[in-house]
Amino acid sequence: MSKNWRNTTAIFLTVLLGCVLFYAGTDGFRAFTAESARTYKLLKDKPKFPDVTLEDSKGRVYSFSEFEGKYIMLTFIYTSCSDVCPKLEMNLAEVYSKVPKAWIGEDILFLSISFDPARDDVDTLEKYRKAFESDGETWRMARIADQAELDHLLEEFGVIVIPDGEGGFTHNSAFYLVDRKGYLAEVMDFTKIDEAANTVVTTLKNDTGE
Amino acid sequence: MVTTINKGEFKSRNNLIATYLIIGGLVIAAMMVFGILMLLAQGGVLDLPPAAFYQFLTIHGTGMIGGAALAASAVMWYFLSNYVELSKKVFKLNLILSLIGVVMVIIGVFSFKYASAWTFLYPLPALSGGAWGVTGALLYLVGMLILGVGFLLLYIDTGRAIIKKHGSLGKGLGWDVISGKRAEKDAPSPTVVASTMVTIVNVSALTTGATVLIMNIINVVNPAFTFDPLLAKNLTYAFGHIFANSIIYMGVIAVYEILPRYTNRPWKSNRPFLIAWTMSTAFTLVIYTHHMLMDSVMPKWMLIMGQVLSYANGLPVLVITAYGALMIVYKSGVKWDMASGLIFLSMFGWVVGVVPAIVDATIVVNHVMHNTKWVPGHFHMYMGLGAVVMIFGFIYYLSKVDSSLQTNGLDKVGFISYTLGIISVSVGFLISGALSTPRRWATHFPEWMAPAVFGAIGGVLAVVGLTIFIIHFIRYVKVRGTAGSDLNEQKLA
Amino acid sequence: MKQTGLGIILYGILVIPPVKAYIESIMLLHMLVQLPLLILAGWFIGDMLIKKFHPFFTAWNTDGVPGMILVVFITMYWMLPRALDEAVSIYYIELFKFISLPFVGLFLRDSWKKMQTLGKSFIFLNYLSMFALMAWLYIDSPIQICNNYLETQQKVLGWGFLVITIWMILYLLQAVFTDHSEKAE
Amino acid sequence: MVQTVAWIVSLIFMLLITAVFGFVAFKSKEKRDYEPIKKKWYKARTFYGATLVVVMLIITIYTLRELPYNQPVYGAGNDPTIVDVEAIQFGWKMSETEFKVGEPIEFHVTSTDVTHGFGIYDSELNLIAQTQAMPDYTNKVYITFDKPGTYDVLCLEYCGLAHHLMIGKIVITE
Repeated sequence: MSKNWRNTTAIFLTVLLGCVLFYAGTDGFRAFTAESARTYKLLKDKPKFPDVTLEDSKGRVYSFSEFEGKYIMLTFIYTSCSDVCPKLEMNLAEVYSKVPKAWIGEDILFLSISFDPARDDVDTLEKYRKAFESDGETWRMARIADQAELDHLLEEFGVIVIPDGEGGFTHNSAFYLVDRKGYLAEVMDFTKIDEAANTVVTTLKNDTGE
Repeated sequence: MVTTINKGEFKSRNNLIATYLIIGGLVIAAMMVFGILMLLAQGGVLDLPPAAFYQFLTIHGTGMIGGAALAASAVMWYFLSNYVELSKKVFKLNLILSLIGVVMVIIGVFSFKYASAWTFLYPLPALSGGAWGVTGALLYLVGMLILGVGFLLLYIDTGRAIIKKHGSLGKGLGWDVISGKRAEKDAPSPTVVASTMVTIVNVSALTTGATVLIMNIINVVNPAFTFDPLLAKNLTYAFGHIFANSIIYMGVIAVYEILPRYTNRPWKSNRPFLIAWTMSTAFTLVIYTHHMLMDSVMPKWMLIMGQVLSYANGLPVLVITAYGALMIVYKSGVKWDMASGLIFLSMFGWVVGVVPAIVDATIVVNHVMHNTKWVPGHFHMYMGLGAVVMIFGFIYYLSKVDSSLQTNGLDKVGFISYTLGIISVSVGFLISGALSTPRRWATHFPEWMAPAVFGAIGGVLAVVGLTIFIIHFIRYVKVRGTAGSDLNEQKLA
Repeated sequence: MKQTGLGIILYGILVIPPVKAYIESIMLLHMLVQLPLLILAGWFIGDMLIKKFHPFFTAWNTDGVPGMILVVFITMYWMLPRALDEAVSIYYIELFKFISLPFVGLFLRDSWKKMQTLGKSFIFLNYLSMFALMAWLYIDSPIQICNNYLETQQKVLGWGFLVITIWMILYLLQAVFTDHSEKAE
Repeated sequence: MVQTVAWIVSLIFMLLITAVFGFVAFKSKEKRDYEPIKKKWYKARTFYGATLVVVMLIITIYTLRELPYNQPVYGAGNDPTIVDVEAIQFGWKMSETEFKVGEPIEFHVTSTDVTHGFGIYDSELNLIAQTQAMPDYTNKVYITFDKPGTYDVLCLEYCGLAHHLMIGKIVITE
């Protein structure tokens, strides 16, 4: 052993170093993909929703700050998307149906934001709204016409959108819950409907004090 | 062949072998107790909460396979080291890693309520319905991985040693003799052939197992990563089937080595023998699909191959090994004692266990017997009456050649008690299977209870027998080396 | 010494911005060409370094195990989907990539010849199952694992891993089934 | 019934093997030269091996004629009832549970979480058909009930702590 103490020490050190590398590289074994790292970081930072101008399916134009005082359940979509978005919206509809009616419109609004303003004009959004049977009031579909504002929002909320060159986009998806003051409160896995609905209901329950 | 091994080295080798066997034997005995408790619960005699039952189920399967594999690898190592140069360091390392793995598995199961059965079918480890958490699953899966690493190192070493001595694994299986390039008299010994087979199948199994274990670990840590469940099932059964099967292929080395010494008739590798072992190698690798006969989404040809090759896999043992053992014993004037008796019994156990296995591998039968207790019926027969008996036969052999310890009437009682016990357990299972009793159920409907109780009583008999065997072995360990010469084994015949 | 020069040239080519940008734009090239080439560059450069610092390597990496542990950890890190993503979007991770991987090559070169057959076979089988798992993960995953790459690229990478795995299996088969008796004598 | 046949066949072969081993053990006391025994029994082995292969082949061909995987040929106007079965921890969701005697039925079985086993038991608790219930895959069971009564669906693949409570019901009427 004494003859080879350096080698033994080196083994010990390299194992330690390896573990440190993995610990640091995965936020303490929590995040193995950039997506989970993003969620983790978002929840730590809790960014404020920038004051963007929305144009919804009814052609109304207003700024995000109008929603102040209500929780907002958010998704990011584009209507010509054929894979993730329909699923995302279908799941959102299910969450919507699981939230008690009394809160809807009063304490919480649902909002699907399109990041493809060029194609998703008012008419297209209206069609999309009908497809998912949203009422256009308590669950709105809207676009952000100003590209700079849109980019800023996507950046703040860590949404990465890559055009695939054939008119589609690849993007990461999740449910976002923004609190009454406009700060991000939760990021939820959109495939786990029950879990997401639970989180929303619990948050509201704690907040409204019921 | 043993001339180069000096006395001291011989002794320390036997020390290690004895440690392996004691741990293996005790684990097997402890697992039998869990087995009895489960049968009692199913028989309605014992009020066991389902959570405890499924934890017992998990530990019983894992422990039996682990303990028996450990002990059987000691049998293989003991005899193989007479032919090729094995690394004792690796052998020791395997023991240490196995113990670490076992401890993790035990903590995972009993402290963290992990109960996925030893098959840990994806995605069950991650989706327990709230029964266990990430910690338990990780302890179990990582424990299994560490166990696997130990065994993998052991088989890499046997493979290395065989290649060094014989040139290649193909030559270890005697392919050059089969093709006629080498004379039959220069063929590798049965021990080397069997060890080569085990090396090939287990390195494949353990590599596959590592893949599927890590896959499960990833899924447990981050459920967003999902995998194809059918592929996962294929890999899991490929690993489980091969590894469990390899136990008997390691154990049979004891038969090849011990029977000839008792009967004074040589057991040499000839061409049919070598062909049979090459067949076993190939079939063992591919017939796991008979575990998936009830997955009709599998390609149909794979399922049909599952039946056909499972039938064919019976041939090597039925035509070569068992037949050879019978020929060697027939009119040989063999002196029956515990060792030779157990070895002969083990061949019987293996062959008799093959019958219900082949029956169940028939697709139309499997359609109404898959996952009934028929399945444990067949493998309790050939593991309990075959593989485990080979191990204990070896234990009695070792204590005979390495000490002056005598067997007595009690050992005979043990022999009879164990044999009757395991037969009762297996027959109990088979009858349950014929009655459509599902396997792995914490409770039974009243009409299914009687055979379970019968099996439990058989289990008690078997544990009594096994305890007698273990006591004998522990007595041997205490007086080891008293036969005067450690090299006694060469003179036995 | 010639090898060292080759290694430096290779490294130099890999860090040229357009080359780098092009390779990193395609997931398959990024993971299965750039990363291995960086390791290869380190291996070549190691030619001189190992000789020059011979006493250091002998003392601290006597049996090759410490070096191999580093190699395993660093390569495993670079197999994390996240690492690949962040190498594109975060500059210091990118920097870490260009530093750590040549070191992998360097240590691999020093350790491989020192290790025994047992260790080497074990490492080989480890990578075999790891690559198989990667193939499975990338081909099968219904979700997009990396944010910077499209799902189709992910699949292509998976197939790339599968090809490597199959190639490793074939190599292993020929290694154990061809005759080694001459060598042994 | 298949189970009875399987049990009896197994029993016969197992007893046969026991007899052979018993006979050899009984004869082991005698001591004869090995060479003549070898010669004689090697020859017998060739015959025995060949017989075994032939028997296995016949059984294989016989038992592979009709596989449960094959969709039966339905007569005109006799379309099968398709039943969607979804296994969840710990219960069965079936789109229909009441059928008629003689009605051809296809169970399309899948799972939403882990692997389960879909086993149909008749009123005497005999297993009459099964398949695996896998997430992401749909396995099919083709069956036509010929006796009225209440049938049970039991889970046949270990799926968690309430595995043994996962019991569904099917009612067959005349």
